[in-house]
Amino acid sequence: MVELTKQQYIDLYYYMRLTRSLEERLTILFRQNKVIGGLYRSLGQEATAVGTAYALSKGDILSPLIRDLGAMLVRGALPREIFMQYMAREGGGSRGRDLNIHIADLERGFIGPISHLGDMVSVTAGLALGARLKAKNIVTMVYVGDGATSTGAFHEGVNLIAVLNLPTIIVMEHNGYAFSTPTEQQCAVRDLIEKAKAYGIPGYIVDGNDVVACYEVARQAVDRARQGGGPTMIEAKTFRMLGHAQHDDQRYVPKDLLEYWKTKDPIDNYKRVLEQKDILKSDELDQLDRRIAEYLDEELAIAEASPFPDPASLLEGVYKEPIRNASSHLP
Amino acid sequence: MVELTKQQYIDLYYYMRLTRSLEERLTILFRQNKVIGGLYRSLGQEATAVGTAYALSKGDILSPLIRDLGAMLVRGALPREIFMQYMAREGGGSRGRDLNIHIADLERGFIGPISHLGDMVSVTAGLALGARLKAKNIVTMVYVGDGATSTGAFHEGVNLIAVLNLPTIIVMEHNGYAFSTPTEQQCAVRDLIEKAKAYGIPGYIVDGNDVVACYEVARQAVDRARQGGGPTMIEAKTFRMLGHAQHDDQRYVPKDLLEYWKTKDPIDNYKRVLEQKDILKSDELDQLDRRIAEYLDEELAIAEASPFPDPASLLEGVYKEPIRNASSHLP
Amino acid sequence: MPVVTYLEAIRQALFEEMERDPNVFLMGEDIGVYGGAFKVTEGLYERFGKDRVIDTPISEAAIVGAACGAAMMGLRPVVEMQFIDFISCAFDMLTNFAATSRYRQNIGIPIVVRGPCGGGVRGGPFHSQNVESFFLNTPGLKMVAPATAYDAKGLLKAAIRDDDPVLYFEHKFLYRRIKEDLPHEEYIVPIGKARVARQGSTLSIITYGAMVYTALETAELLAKEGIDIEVIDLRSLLPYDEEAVLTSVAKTNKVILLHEATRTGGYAGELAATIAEKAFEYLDGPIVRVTAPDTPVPYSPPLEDYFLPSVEKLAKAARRLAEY
Amino acid sequence: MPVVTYLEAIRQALFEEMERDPNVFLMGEDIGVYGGAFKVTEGLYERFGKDRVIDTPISEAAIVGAACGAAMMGLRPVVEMQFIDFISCAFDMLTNFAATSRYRQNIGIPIVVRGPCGGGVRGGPFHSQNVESFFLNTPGLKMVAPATAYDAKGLLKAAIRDDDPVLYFEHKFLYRRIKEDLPHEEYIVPIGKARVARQGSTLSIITYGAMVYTALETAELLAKEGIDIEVIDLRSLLPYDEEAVLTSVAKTNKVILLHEATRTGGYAGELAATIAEKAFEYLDGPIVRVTAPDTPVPYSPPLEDYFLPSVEKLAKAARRLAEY
Ligand SMILES: Cc1ncc(C[n+]2csc(CCOP(=O)(O)OP(=O)(O)O)c2C)c(N)n1
Ligand SMILES: Cc1ncc(C[n+]2csc(CCOP(=O)(O)OP(=O)(O)O)c2C)c(N)n1
Ligand SMILES: [Mg+2]
Ligand SMILES: [Mg+2]
Repeated sequence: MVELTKQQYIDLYYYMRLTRSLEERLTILFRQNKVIGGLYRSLGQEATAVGTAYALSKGDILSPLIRDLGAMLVRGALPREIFMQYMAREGGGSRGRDLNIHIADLERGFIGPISHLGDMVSVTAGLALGARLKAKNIVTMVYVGDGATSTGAFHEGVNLIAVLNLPTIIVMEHNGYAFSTPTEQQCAVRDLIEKAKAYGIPGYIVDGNDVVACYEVARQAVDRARQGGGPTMIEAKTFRMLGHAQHDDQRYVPKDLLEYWKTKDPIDNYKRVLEQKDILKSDELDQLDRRIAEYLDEELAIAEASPFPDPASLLEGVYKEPIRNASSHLP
Repeated sequence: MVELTKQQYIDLYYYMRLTRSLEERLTILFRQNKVIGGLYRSLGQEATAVGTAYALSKGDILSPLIRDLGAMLVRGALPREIFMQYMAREGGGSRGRDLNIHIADLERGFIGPISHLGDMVSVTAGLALGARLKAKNIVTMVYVGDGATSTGAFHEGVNLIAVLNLPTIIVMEHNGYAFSTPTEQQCAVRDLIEKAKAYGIPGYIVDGNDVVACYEVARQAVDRARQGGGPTMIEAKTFRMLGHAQHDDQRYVPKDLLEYWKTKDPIDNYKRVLEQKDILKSDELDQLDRRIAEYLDEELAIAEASPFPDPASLLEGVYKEPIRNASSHLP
Repeated sequence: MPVVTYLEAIRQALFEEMERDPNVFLMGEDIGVYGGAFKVTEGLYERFGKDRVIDTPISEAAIVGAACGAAMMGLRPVVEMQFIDFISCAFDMLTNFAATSRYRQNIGIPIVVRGPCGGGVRGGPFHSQNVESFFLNTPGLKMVAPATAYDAKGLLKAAIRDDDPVLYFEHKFLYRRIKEDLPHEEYIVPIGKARVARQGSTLSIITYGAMVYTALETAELLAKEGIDIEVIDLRSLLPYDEEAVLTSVAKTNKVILLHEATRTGGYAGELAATIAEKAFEYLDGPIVRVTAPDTPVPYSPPLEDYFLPSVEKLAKAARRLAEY
Repeated sequence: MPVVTYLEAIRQALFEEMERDPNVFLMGEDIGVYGGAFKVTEGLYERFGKDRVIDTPISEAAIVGAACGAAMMGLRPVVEMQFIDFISCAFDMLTNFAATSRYRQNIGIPIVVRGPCGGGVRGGPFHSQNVESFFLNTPGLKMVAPATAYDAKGLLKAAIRDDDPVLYFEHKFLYRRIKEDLPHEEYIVPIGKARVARQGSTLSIITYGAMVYTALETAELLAKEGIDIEVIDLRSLLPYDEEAVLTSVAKTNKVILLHEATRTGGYAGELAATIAEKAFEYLDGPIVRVTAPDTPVPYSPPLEDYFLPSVEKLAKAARRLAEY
């Protein structure tokens, strides 16, 4: 069992709270038409993203899924970057070229996924393989949803990870649905972790709403990987408390399921843990929440002040050296 | 347990012997430069193809792998068709357009695979789905090698079969190698049947060199599928006794492995079974072999007499109705 | 005649074809209970049930593969890609299995693969693609790209009844922006026939999909300047109506090829080659391409607006060509 | 200067680049112990060991994906497709991940994906393809297709050193048929530069890969008839040497675009569009395409021989154009 320091306990709360508050701001911005395109919430799943990512060390790299904003924040992504991404500004990591949390910083340890589900599994494997060839001892982590486990890309990637015995952790976020499709229609196993058996990879189920449990199972996997013990698959059982994106009222989700999972809210429950363990008192928590709110105010102000990208930059960066005539049709 | 009639016992021998003898002829034709392109032998694996295919009934459909000539013969493919295919003649099922055993006849119950491994799994699933929608009670069977189980196409196909609970049998031919790659480098499980767990499909291992065992396990799967019990995965443990294709001397295969598997030759062993069970005596077996040899002589003569396709037919059959101008560049 | 959106026209075609032929059925992600990401299949699950409106796992290759298998058994599967961008995951299955089956083994594959294509909705690089060029070099496939509600309905019916695999590209920007009166009677728009969207004499713009509207708007604008533009809406991309293209070029002697997809390797190349070979005598000026530039589809509005071919850019090219 | 086959030239490039740069490594099916289906990588496993010559499972998408990841860490992966036909299984990974990474997230993906392409060896529909057009509409990718042993070596070195993803098409018909003296000294053939394979004045044939030899043979044949053909070997397909193409057209005023891939949607379209737009003034005759017809690549010798562009067909087209 891994022992957490008081600061670590607080960190876990901080990142979950930061994630949720940031997403709440994004929802407001969405209603104000300032968020451009879709908005994907991780409400109810914050513990999975935060707990698992928190197990990584400097140098390690992760590839998030749409609902892993929390993991990005743990790795050091700034709220302003996220705001700017969602508002399609120049200052977002992709300079307005890509959306969502599709941004990368190898220094801080995250890469930007593409939308095509499953593809990042082998890419993340390649990061680990590349590091190994460079004699760097890092661990990589990739997130996939229950839906993404149906893709061929997932299968090929996990199998390659297993065969090459790479230090890569595959976190399966089992949140009940893939868009409108319940897991029963996605695959014929109840526990996604059954899939680990097909690859000969050790697999663990964890309560995805318990941030400390998520941290612990991930930490053990990370430690083993770092020691050469190879990959681990983790199934985090959690639930998507809002629709697939903002426009989806998820009427297809039985009400009692939502009721049940509401009682398991990862932040509410973790607050109780912190109070019980005497780590933070109720008013200290409130204080922290207020600090986060102020921080987000500042970050949002910075983001809102940042410009949209200049169309003149459109052609930049397709290749290292521009290809001649690529622009010849522009006015 | 399924009970075999005497005729069925003999059939199984006949098809294995026919397969091997036909391939031996093809090898000679290959050396004579009459076989065009590659030649893939199933030496040592005849029991798997024959035994499993023999479990199907009229109306059922299978999709073979390169080494499942035996399955095709069981379904009624004629040696002349195979000869003509390998010699690129007009009379081969593909009219010289495709090679190998890539021919189809839905009446007799086989379809022509494409080379891209894994793809036929979902196609075979679709046959079963289509039949179900037409209220036809048929079973479909698809063959994949150990190597093909690494493909994304395999994974997506098997998962779909499981979710739709289709009457489809997936036969995994574990023959030790995929081209030069041993199974240990293909995946990190020793028994391919571990993969069945990932899909929630019942899985069975069978001695792929024991034709009766192959028949029995397949027959049970077929019966269950026909009764609405859904798919089954079967792992047939066998061994590829020759190289990947004619040009491959498989020097990468340890000699003692080959020695070991030679003692498990499916035809030699089955002969002993037939004699022990008093189904056929040694001289009757010899007589049958001679009949097969004569039959192949006749079939080969027919095949050799058949013409190469007429180049004028090149453009035919790309679409139901020819597209205008497709030919405009021809002389 | 009731006013019907482009999206509703697609749904009507699906509905009517499913009513007409019990062999028509649908497969795709979230098309059943949810009615599809864009609600194109809304109501069909309720009407036709779960056997004919099948919600699938996220497996584009397997969905297309299974559709091929079902088609071999005599069915007429219509597959939805949630966004056409995800068709790249089924690229192998389409180009290698679906496209070759008739040629190799004399079994036709009457499937339709449809999905929302195109930009203008801030979808970014993976929800805005135009994929026609990926498939243009694969004999055995057909492709259509309707611009009007009328054609959306008529071409989808033709695609479903076609005995070969058809990729059907519906432009998501048009879904709810285009409305039309549609006939009460049943009709079909044959695959392979273009439409003269506007008669003109100065030069021809050959295009398809959402760009038809850009071309028409430009034509109206330039009409005031005395430039009389003919607009050809191809409707079908593979096969395409060579005769209509050559006839228009023979009439106007000048041609602009317009598409939303990026320039290099875009659809215009095929048209240019055909025109430069078969209508060379008629050409009174260079064949001009107006397309998106060679970048992924960018997300941010100023970038995407600059990326997409606009009336302004097209008008500039047309003025220059008219003067040539 | 030692005589070296096209195949051996490829191996030399791999060997020398692996010697030069420890970041270069290989991944693919059966490339290690076995040395590759065509023995291109023979001996490299023994020399560089299993960490730098990695035998992989049969998973083209994952191989390319892993190569991308390794490239992000500073490595220079060279991936082999056992036959280039199997690249369709990695289509999504190449067009969506590899091609967009630099643009989206400012991380370049210096990978090379190489493999045997082309027909003439009775490989049938799935072992004979030419796949360049599949990728031509995807900004972010590069493509090369050497015709000579010299270029095979020099272009592979350039591809490995390039900071963007490069698809490298080696023509299997040339593997052991083409032999050349190669310089002892190290050299590079830059990506994007064409080669005038033969000077001429009557007309230009623009081509690449194995068809370069068909063009040269035709030129020799027709030289006796007074038809003086210029042959441009593109070498690089994306980007391609627009200047060389336009210069040749400006010189001869007539052009044939020749490729082994099928006609509709083939590479010639891109060239035709560029020429018809930028060299229109120079054209004294239609732009002629000579290509394979629109069918899958057939297996049987009489069919394949008729399918592939031949000296006979090319000569016929050239005579007609010369007379125009
Ligand atoms: C290959 C592919 N097909 C379809 C989609 C469209 N799509 C985006 S998210 C999604 C559902 C994903 O579900 P899951 O993997 O469970 O993740 P969750 O949204 O539940 O976190 C789908 C179908 C996609 N992005 N990629
Ligand atoms: C997608 C794909 N990649 C690569 C190949 C090339 N290839 C043909 S057969 C083969 C090995 C197949 O091994 P396995 O599946 O075990 O079947 P076996 O030959 O052992 O019967 C390979 C790699 C292919 N046909 N398809
Ligand atoms: Mg989910
Ligand atoms: Mg094998």
